Formats: sequence, structure tokens, C-alpha cells
Amino acid sequence: MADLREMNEAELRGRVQKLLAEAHPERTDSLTFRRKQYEHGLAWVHFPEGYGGLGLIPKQQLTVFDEISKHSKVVHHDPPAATIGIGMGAPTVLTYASEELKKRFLPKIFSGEEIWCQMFSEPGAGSDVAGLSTRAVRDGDEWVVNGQKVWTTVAHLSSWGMLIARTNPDVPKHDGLSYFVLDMKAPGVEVRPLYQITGEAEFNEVFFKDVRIPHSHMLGKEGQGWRVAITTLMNERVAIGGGGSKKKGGGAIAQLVKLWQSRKPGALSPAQEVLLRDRVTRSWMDNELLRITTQRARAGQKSGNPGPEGSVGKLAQAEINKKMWETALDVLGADGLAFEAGYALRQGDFNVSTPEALAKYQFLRSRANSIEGGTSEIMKNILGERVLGLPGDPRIDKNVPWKDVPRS
Amino acid sequence: MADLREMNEAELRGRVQKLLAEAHPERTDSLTFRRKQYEHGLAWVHFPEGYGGLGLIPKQQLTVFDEISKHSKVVHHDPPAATIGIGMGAPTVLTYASEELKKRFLPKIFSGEEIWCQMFSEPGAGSDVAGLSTRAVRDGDEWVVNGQKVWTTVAHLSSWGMLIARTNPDVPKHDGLSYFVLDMKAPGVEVRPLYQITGEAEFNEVFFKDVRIPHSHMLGKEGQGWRVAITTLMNERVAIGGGGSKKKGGGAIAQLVKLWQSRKPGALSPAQEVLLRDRVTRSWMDNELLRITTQRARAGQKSGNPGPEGSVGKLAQAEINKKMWETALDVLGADGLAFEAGYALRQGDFNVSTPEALAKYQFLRSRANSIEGGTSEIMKNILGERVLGLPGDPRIDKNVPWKDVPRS
Amino acid sequence: MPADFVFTDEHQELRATVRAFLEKRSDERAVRATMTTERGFDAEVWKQLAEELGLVGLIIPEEHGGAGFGAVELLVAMEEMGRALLCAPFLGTAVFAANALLTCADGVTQKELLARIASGSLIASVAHAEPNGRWDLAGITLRAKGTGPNVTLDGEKTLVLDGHVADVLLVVARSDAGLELLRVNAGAAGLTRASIPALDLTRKLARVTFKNTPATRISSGDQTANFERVLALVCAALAAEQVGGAQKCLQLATEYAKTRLQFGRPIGSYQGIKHKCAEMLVSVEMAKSAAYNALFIAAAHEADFVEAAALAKAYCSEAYFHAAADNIQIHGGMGFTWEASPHLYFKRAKASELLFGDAAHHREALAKHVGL
Amino acid sequence: MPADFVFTDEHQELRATVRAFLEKRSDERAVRATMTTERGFDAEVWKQLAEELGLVGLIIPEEHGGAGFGAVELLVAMEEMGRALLCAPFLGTAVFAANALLTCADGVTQKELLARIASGSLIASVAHAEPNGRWDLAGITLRAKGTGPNVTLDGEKTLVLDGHVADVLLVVARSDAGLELLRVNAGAAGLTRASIPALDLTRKLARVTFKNTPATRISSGDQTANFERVLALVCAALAAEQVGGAQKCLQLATEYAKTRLQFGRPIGSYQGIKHKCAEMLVSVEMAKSAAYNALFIAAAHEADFVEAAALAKAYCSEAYFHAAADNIQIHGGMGFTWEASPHLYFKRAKASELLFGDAAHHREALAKHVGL
Repeated sequence: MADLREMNEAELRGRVQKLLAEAHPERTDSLTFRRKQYEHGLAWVHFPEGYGGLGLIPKQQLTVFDEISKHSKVVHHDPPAATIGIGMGAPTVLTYASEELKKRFLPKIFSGEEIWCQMFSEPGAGSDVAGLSTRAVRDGDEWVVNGQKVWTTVAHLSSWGMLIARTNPDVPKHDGLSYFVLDMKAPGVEVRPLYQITGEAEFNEVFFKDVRIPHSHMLGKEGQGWRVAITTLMNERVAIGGGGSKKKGGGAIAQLVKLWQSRKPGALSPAQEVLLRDRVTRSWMDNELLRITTQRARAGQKSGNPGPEGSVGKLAQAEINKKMWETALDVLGADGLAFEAGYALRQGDFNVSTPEALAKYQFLRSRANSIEGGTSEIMKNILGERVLGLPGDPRIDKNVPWKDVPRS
Repeated sequence: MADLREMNEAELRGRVQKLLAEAHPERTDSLTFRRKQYEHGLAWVHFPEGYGGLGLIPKQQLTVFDEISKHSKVVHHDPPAATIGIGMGAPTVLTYASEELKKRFLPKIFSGEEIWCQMFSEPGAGSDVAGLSTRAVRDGDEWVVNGQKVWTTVAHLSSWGMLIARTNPDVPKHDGLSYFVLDMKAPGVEVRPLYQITGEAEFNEVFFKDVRIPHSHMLGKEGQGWRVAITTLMNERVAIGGGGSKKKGGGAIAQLVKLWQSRKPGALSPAQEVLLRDRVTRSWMDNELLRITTQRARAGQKSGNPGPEGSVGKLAQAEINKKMWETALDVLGADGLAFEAGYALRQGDFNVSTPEALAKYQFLRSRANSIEGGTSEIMKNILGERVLGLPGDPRIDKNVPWKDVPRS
Repeated sequence: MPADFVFTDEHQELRATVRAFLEKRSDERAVRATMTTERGFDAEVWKQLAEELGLVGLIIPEEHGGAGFGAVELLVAMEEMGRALLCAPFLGTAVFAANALLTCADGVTQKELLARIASGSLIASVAHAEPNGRWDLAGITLRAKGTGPNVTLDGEKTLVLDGHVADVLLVVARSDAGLELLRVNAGAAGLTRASIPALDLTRKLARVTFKNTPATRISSGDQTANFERVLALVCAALAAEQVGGAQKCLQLATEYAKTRLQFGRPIGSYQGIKHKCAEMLVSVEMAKSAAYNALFIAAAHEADFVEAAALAKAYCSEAYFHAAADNIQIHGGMGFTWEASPHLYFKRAKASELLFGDAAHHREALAKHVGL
Repeated sequence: MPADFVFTDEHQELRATVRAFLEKRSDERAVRATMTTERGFDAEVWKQLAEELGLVGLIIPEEHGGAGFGAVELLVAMEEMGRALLCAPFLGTAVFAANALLTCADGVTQKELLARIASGSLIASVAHAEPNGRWDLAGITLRAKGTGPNVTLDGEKTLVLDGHVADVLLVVARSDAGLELLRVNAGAAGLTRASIPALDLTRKLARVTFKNTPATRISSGDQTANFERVLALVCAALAAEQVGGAQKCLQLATEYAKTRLQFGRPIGSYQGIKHKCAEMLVSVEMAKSAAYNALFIAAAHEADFVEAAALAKAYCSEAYFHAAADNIQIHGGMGFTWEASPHLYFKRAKASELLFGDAAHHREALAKHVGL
């Protein structure tokens, strides 16, 4: 992106005040306000002028929030369903889309009028995303898409989807991909909820049957899809950040401690109590050290010498989390046999009323932690190879036409 | 081997009585008696007549022992140092050696006059034995050997060594090996003790500098070394057998239980006591289940449908053993900081006076359990591939001349 | 005679028969259909289990219309049922209730109830656990009020296997005599039953409350010692069921690891997955040893059966849980979806670990037996 | 201010200096030579540590001839010493004794002893543990007999760090006042000292017995609370040493995995080894967090230091042990030979785990602090 400048604090706050003068959050709905915010270049200050930004350094966005909340009890935050579009879609569009598409997409992404989803993973391409099979075949000015995607959040609410598809099977897997913006309402697109172990569906499956996409909706060039996708994913990383809570004993572990302290008196034998206390203590330690490790990572980045502490979080948290909720269920003991919430298949979030209900829900939900966003096996490879510098597994899928690589 | 017959019980016992009449263990030394035992074909009854056997089925050997012990308080068992020759050397000699060598070697192997050792592993060839580098180069009627072997028990006591060396580096690794019987007193053979974590040396390193072996001491043909070595190793397997003790709570676990029951009163807090009791109980369970698993394996073989229970022993025992002795040291607690035995570098066995001393020795010695005789990683590959039928790792050292395979 | 762990041809045949039946009548589709029903089992399948296979009366003596088989046959049946996640009141009625009657009840009651259990026409459930969360017999506080053959009950029992559909409840209660077994019929006054929404949908549990409810004494004298043996058999049988489930998880994980390709290779060719499978194999074989040992000892009526049952429940509970958890992990994304099967085993594993006391509970009991 | 975990340029410089020195003067050859000596350390190296690097007086205030540094500098030094398996009375004299004097002793004694410790001319050891195997202060039973400044001692202390070569023993004993710190000089009557053959040859321990041995009071009033903080600092420092050792084990294992080839490939390219290394990395980083946290909190004089020290000793003890054990495993056959280095770390790891209470001991303490 073009060089970003730092605007003088007062001037920036002045611009925010102008926005507030035109549309005050306490007196305007989110949609109207966020449209205005975009027009004023206060949506993504690090975006160029005319695209919801002012070409400023990213951290000045904080000044914007600060100034808004200073003057308004109401703050129109990013609508939850819109975060993927705002966080990942917008930067990709900005970097790779045509002038026309930028103007078309960016305002509605930020306002929340149009929800975006990301369609990369496939049933046959989990850890190995670049091995994906969804095909896009050129037909005149259009591409015809057939295939299936999975693990797509908010697909059922989305107007647009970021799609990688294979446009050339005769080259090695990374080279044959292209990136599209897909109209989720187009004929042949079918979205189905994907229910999980808990009965809720946080994700969807998306099926494509002869879906047509105008060539103009390709981002980047044909065959550049992987590079474009990296841009999208880099911004995902930014969105996620380090694990662990901010304060000692905060976050999930506080729930386990509450559960432990309110355990049923007499249900545990003295010996079982000692054994479980030790496991609860281990979980407390794990969570505390995860928190501190994240702090160390921040310190390392700040002081300009980041170490491995920044890379271990995902793996550690997944395993720690699973173990913690296993302990929680054992603390519940016989009461753990009941699952009051039930398994009604449903979309949208599970609502957690009590520490007991949370423990039971998380005991099940946390099994996904060591799989979603990179399995623990893949994370160990990454740590072993990128951090410790160990050699990789012999690769048989490199420099081979995708169509010749064995697939499930 | 030729078909073996079953001799009528009485007749066999009769032959043993003849032997006893000529030389009674209570009145003859081991050497003399075992020479006679060989002459009578009662050394290895499943060997052919004239080679220390009678061509009988192996289990009739038990009748021989039974009859001897029936008539003699003294039994001249295999001399400990001679077991490798008797158990592994003899069958290999019988199968692959020339007439002359059989006559030359077998009597003295059985009598214990000549100790044999096995020289397969090398510093550079541990899990990957067939990748060994010790070279043997033909020079007229002799072979000239240079290289190094390791993990060689009783090498310092041995007259003869079973040696595999590389006679052809230009073919894939398994095809370029030949098998020799080496005179351990030959010039250029140097045996050095290999001290372990405990300070004792159970093993030796053996170095070869221009050592000459007559061609006639090659067993099998040139390039057949691996096949011959398999014969040797198969008989090792027979010699070892399944882990675990015979009776409930017997064997090593009895020592840990004794240690636990005699723990220092008041040294552990009540909570620590509960935690340690639970670990001791886990070790008790592990050992008991290992014992039962071995029984199940025997039952499975007897009933003719052996299952996976026969394959898990080595891996399970190694990990169980290490964990058990870790627990033992934690039971000792502060007293575990002292190592009364000391670390004097020495050959021959550690003598264990008390459960405490045993625990401290085994805590160190058991670390080798998951490495010696096949690392736990290799055992997991074997279980995964041979028992569960999972596909192997991609191999880059197959069908490649040995000299072109990368080595440390 | 000591446990020899030899399965006779009859045992192998029994296993083959049960497996063939369950593969037809308790496949995944059937399990999913049945587990979401209120009653929780398929009446027709239950009828076949009783009449065609004679499994419901497996451990009931022939004089009471059962097959008169022993603990080894029970082991085989439970292992297969665990493998198939069978949804049926087998553990509750055919094992727990039947064995409680055989061990504690008077002849008349035995005569009346056992035959009907064996024929599949009667569901009986033992009401044992109470809301205090304890599994040990000392935790039983419900009082049997009154002297003579008829008493009344006021209080609550919970986690009663299939209690919501039971025709007869066998209630373990306390009196001056000690622990007694009481009979309460389904229709009894002041009896209310509510099924409990369960973590594991494949095994139904109920809460039972008594309000001045009439009950009849069917045991005489303190049943504590008898009851300990009854619970031991239930735990041993459950351990065998856990072994069957764990073995199936290993099989499912291994099959998936062979067929699922990533980066052009079966994931089972990566040591990360391969070694996980190998570790599962080891613990499944150790678990088999634990469960088989308990039930061969039971069959031989040896003294250390209660100890062996504690060992079995302690070890198999953890082995099944880890196998089920690893099966999810090896299945990757599909592993935690509703449509794939791993979560069914995972929930059964955790529930059967908690049922009748978790691994730590049984290790504690074992330690006492062994004198640690 | 809360722990910010920022190492300043001065810290980095200190680390570089200490590492460079130890790589020269405490390489494996030096460690093996020193660990088999009776005294257990190289007097010349000790002199250099004191005079050239100013490490012996690291935490001793400048007014007492020390460097007057804080806990973060101590963390850096201990981490490097652990990495190098330095054989020296650093933990016993420069940390335990020095801190005990600073926290508990009267001004005169401080003035007399601290300067000599800092200069490297005096070895002082705290005699704390007794043969009862306990590490908690309540386990201390040795009585200080007599009133007034001079008392006598009869009894035994054990596991005294470098006690066999100490010029001064600082004895923790009980009197009606509570716990006191007493001074016993090397030559004192009735004092006998025997070095203990140690599991870990790189750290010397001694048994000390008193027979009507004269000692002087150097503290006033009950020192229990003070002593708890002294022990906490020793544990935190030891945790930092453990982190250094664990980090070194990870490095050695990784290097070996890169260069050791089997079947034509570096063993580190197999996931079996690679994932083991990755797990080591995770636990080493978590261990760093534990030790750094404790010592940054100590530097900031925050209230929860004792809690943080328990957390650090509990976690780092296990992390080091596992790293050392895995390092042996990854080294294969060479891993358990005397000539290879892994066993040196393994023994140090286990010994430092047992020293001042094992992981379970400190988890129990932590649980009390946190209210679990």
C-alpha cells in the first residue's frame, strides 16, 4: 500500500468531531452513522482517501474510536456478522479489485449492509487448502464454478463470498488457483448449515452447481489466487491475536475455579478431592502461563526482538483448553451425565446461563480447538520447521501437476 | 531345517540317564559335563545328530532338563556369557556354516569354552542397522575389515564374533552385506567398554583396523549377509519372549510397592501422599495389565489365533518401566537426591542391595528401555504399519546404491 | 482355575452372531434414529435380542428361563454392544437388575421377575444413585420406612438406567437392617419419573422421586456385601462395553487414516497420526486385558473379583475416553461435526467413564484392595 | 509496576557476557572435570565470577561490596548457569546465603559476611533441611539451646548446598521465639560435615551434624515470614536455572535431530521426533514465562511473589525433567551413554526438581495461595 502518514492528533480528532456533528451515534442508527463514518474517511484510516480512509498509519484508528466514545455513550461497533468482510474482505478488495469494484463494495462492507464470507477450505482440502478441487471454467466473459466449500461462517447471511477455485489443474497446486468475489444469491449456490458435536451450527457448507461469475469479479490475475488468498489470511491473523486473558486468573479459568469452589460437598472422596484440586491447579497454571507467554510475545515485538514465545500460543491454548474442560466435567462428576441444554440442531450461538452449562458446552466444543484454524499436528510441524529449523517431510505434491497428485 | 520327529518320552529319558551315568553333574564340572551332553545329542535336541542334537522337536529339550534335575541337585545351566553363542550363534552356524566350521564351533559354543558376541549395530546405524558402514574388502582368500561396531555385549570375553559388514557399496543397502565369523583375538580388533548413564558398562564398542578374516569364515554367500543376520535375530526374539512377571504384583512392581509401604512417615504432606499413591496405583495397574497382556498373547498363540496383544509388549513395557521408576524416585523424595552407589565407571552388573538402591539405579537405567532393542518411535512404526496396516513413510533409501544414500 | 483368557469356539460363535445382528439392527443410522426417541430403544430389536438371540436372559439361569451363561459370554456380548453403540436397556435390565435379583432377592421374586426379564417382556431398573453425587454404597441414605414386608419411601433416586420406562424399580434403600433391595412397581402411588437430558443420548437415564410410595421388601438382611459384588459385575460389564467402543474408535481412526489424503499422502503415513494410532492400539490392548481379566475371574468365581472389576473400570474408562478423543482428532474437521460418528463414541465414552464412578474413584478402591 | 518482561540492553549485555565466560570456563570438559572433584567447583573460576564478572555479589547491595543488582539480573545469570551446568556454590552462597543474610541477619553480621561473599573469599551455606525429608518450614525441629547471643546445637541438617566446603553455616533453628538464623563457623566444636554422594554430580550437598556445637544468634525475633520469602527467591532462581537447562536440552536435541540421519533422512524430518521437539519448545516457553514472571515480580517487589515462585518451581521442575528425558530419547543409543552429555542434564533436572520440594509440593502451595 502507498506510504501512510501520521496525522496530527488534534486535526484527526477535529475530523471525528465534524463527523459527530453531522451524525451523532446517540441519534442515528448504525447503518446511517457508519455510512457517514466511511464518507469521512474514518472507517479504515489506513485506507486511501475516497475508500473510507485518510492514508494514515493504522494505529490512528484508535484515536477515532477514542474520540467517538468520548462524545457518545453509544458506539456503533462493527456488526458481528460483518467482521469478516470488514477485517479480511475489505483489505483484499482494496489491494486487488478494480476501481469500480472498490467503489461498489467497500462502503457496503463497512456499513454492514452487505455481509461477506470466506470460502477457502473444502472437505477434501483441510490442512492442505491449496489442494482444493472446486473448479472454475472460463466461458466467454464468465466463469462457471462447480464444487463445494466448508467451514464457512455467516455464509447464510452473506451477500458476497471470497472464493478460491481451481482454474488450471495442469500446473502445480499453488499455481492453478484464482480468486473470485461471488454473489451468494447467484443461481446454483446452496448454503447448508453444518452442525457440530454440540448440535449448533457455527459454520456452513456451500455447494456450487454451474454457478456463473463475471470475469470482472476475479481479484488479481488468473492463477494468482493463492497470492490473493494470502492477503486475506494475513488480515485474519491480525484479527485473531494472542490467546489468554488480560488479568491473572481471568478468562476461562475463572469459570473452572468458580465451578471448583462451588462443587457439591461430599460428592468427592477426600482422595478424589486432592486429585482434582491438583488438576484444577495445573489448569490454573497453564492458563496463567499462557497469559504471561502472550504478554512476553507483546513485549518481544515491542522491543523489536520477537522470540518463539509468539508462536506457541495456538498449540498450547488448544491442548490446555481441552484438558481444562475435561477437568471441569470431572469436577461435575455424576452431574456431568446430564446435558440440560440438549442437542437441538440449531444455528447461532449457544447461550450459557451457568458455569455448569458452560463447562458442559465447552467440554464438547473445545474438542475442535486442536483442529480448527490448523490442527495441532500442523502446528507442531510449523513450530518444528519454522521455529526450530527442522527439515520438512519429503513432499510428493510439489512441482507435480495438481491433477496428478493423489487425492481422497 | 530337516523335519524334526518326536522321540518317545521314555527313550529320551533313557538317553539322559546314560549321560548321567557317564558324567553326573554333582561329580563333574560344567565344562566336562556339557561336553558329554553335546556328545549325547542332548545340547540342542532339535539339532541334527552329530551336531549336539537328535533331530527332535524343540520342546523335548524340556524333558532333558527335567530328567537331569530329577537326578541331580546340581544343574549346569548355560554359562551366562555363553547365552548369545548358544541361543543365536549356534543356529546361525548350523544353518549357514561349512561342515568343517560346524564341527569346529558348535561343541565349544555349547560347552562355554568359547564365548560369542554379535556385532551388527554401529554408531551410524542404530534404528537403520542395514545402513551400516563397516567395510570388508576382498583380498585373495581373505577379507580386510575396517570400521566400528557398538552395543556389543560380552565382546571383551568373546573368542568369536558374528559380524555383518558391507562388501558391496554399489547396490541397495540390504544387498551389499556379508556375514562373517570373526576371531576376536585377531590383530586390529580393539574392544572398549561403553559406559552408560549409571557408570557401568553392559556393552562394548569394537573397532576394526585392517582386520583379516579368511573367506572360509563367511557364513552364507557374499551379499547374503542380511538374510543370515535375520536368522540370528529371529533366534534373539525367541530368546527374549514377553514382558511382565508371572504372578500378580510380582516382578519390578513389588519393589515399588515395598518402597511405597516403607516410605518415610511424615515426609509427604497428606495431599502429596494421595497424589503419589495414585501414581503408584497407576504403575501397579500398568504392570498387572502388562502381565495379563502377555498371558493373553500366550493364550492367543496356543489357541492358534494370535492377536495384536502379542506385539504391544515391548513398547508398553518400556514406557511403563520409565514411568514406574520416576514415581519411585518421587516416593524417595529428598532422599532421592543422594546416590549412595556412586558413578564409578565399571564393567559388569550393578549389585542392588536395597529397594532404595534399586529404585535409584533403575530410575537411571530404565531411560534406555525405550531405546535399546528398538526405540519406541520404531516400535510405533511397526505397530502402525504391520499391525494396523497404515502406509509407511516415503522411503528415499530403497533401490538406491548404498553409497548414494545420505548418512550422518 | 486361574483366568486362561481362552475364547472357545462357542464364544467366537456367540461374538459372530451378536456382531452380525448388531451390524444389521444397530448400525449408525439405527443408533441415530433410536437415540433421539424418548423411550431410547427399539422395542422390536429388544424382542429379537431376547427371543432370537437369547441375550437378554444371558446371565439368567435356565430354571428362570434364561440362557444360564456366565461372565465370559457376558463379556463377549457387552463388547459387541459397545462396539455398535447399541441403544437398549441391556446394562440396566439384563445385567444390573437381573444380577441384583439373583444376588439379593428372595426366591418368589426371582421366580416372578427373572423369567419376564429373560423373555424381554419386562424392563427392570435398579435405583441406586442419589442426588448427592456419590457412587459408593455408604452414600445411600434413602430410608425404607416401616417394618414387615411392606414399607414406604420418601425421597429421590437419580441416574437410574432406563428408569423412565422401567416396569419395575429395584430400589436400594437403608433400614436398621442395613442396605435392602425393595421393589416398586411402575404404577405405584407417589412415584414420579422424569427422564434426564443426557450427555450421551445412546443411554437413557431417569430421576425417580418417591412420595410416601409403597414398596415391598425382596431381600432379607443387610445386602451391603452382596451389593458390592453386584456393582462389581456392572462395572466389569461396562468395562467390556468400553473396550468394544475403544476398539471401534481405533478401527474408525485407522481406516480414516488410510483413506484420507493430504499433501498427496494418506495421513496415516505421517508419524504424527501413525504414532497416535499405535498408542491407541497399546491402550486398547491393555484395556482388553483389564476387562477380560475381570470377567474371566468372575467366571471362575475367584475371590479377587471385586478388585479386578475396580482395575477394569479404572483403566477402561480412561482408555475409551482417550481413544474416542483421538478418533475425533484424527478425523480432523469432520471429527467434531454432528453428521460424522466420532462424537457419538466420545459422548458414550465420557458418560460411561462417569457412570458408577470415574477412574480415580476406582483407582482409590483398587489401592485399598492391594494395600497401597 | 506490573511485570513487563522487557529485557533492557544492559540485561542482554549481561547475558552475553555470562554466556561467553561460561562457554569458555564451563564447557562440557570443564563440567566433567569439576563434578568429579571433592570440593565440586573450580576455585579460579569462582574467583573470576566474583572479581571479573561481579556475579557472586550480584544481589548484594553496593554498600556491602556487591553489584546491587535485582531479581531480573539474577534471572539472567541463573538461566545462563543452568544452561552451562556450572559447577559452583552460586545458588547456595550467592543466592541462598546472601539473601538469607540480607533478609534475616543483623547489620553487624551483614557487614562482616556479605562483603566477603561478594568478593568470592567466603563460602556460606544455609543449613535448612533435616533428615525428615520435609521442605516446609514447619518441618524444622532443630533447637537453638540457650538464651542470649550464644547458643548450642545438637542434631542434624542435611542436603546443605556445598556444606562440606562452607566457611560459615547459616543454620535455621527453632527456639521459643520461633525460627531463627544462627551462625556456625567451619571450625566450630562438635561440628562434623560429610559430603553426600549425589544423584547430580554437578551440585554438591552435605550432611552436617552438631554435637553441643556453639552457634551465635544473628537474627532477632521469629524469621518464619522472612524465611518464606528467602526460600521463594531460591526457588525462583532455581526455576530460572531450570529454564536455562531445559532450553539447552531443546537446543541439543534439535541440533542432533538435524544432523543425525537414519534411512537416508535427518531424524528431525520424521514427525515422531519433530513433534517431540515442538512439544519441548512449547513447554520450555511456558517454563520461561513461569520463571520470568516470578523474578520480574520479585524485582517489582509485588505482593504475590511467593505465589509466583511456587508457580515457577512447580512448572519449571517438570518442564526441565521432560526436556532432559526427551533429549535422551532423541539422542537414541548415545543418549544414555556416559560420554554423551544428555545424562548430565537429566540428573541435574531430576535433582533440581527434588531440591526445595518437587512440583506437587509447590502446586499444593500454589493452590492454597490461589484459594483452590
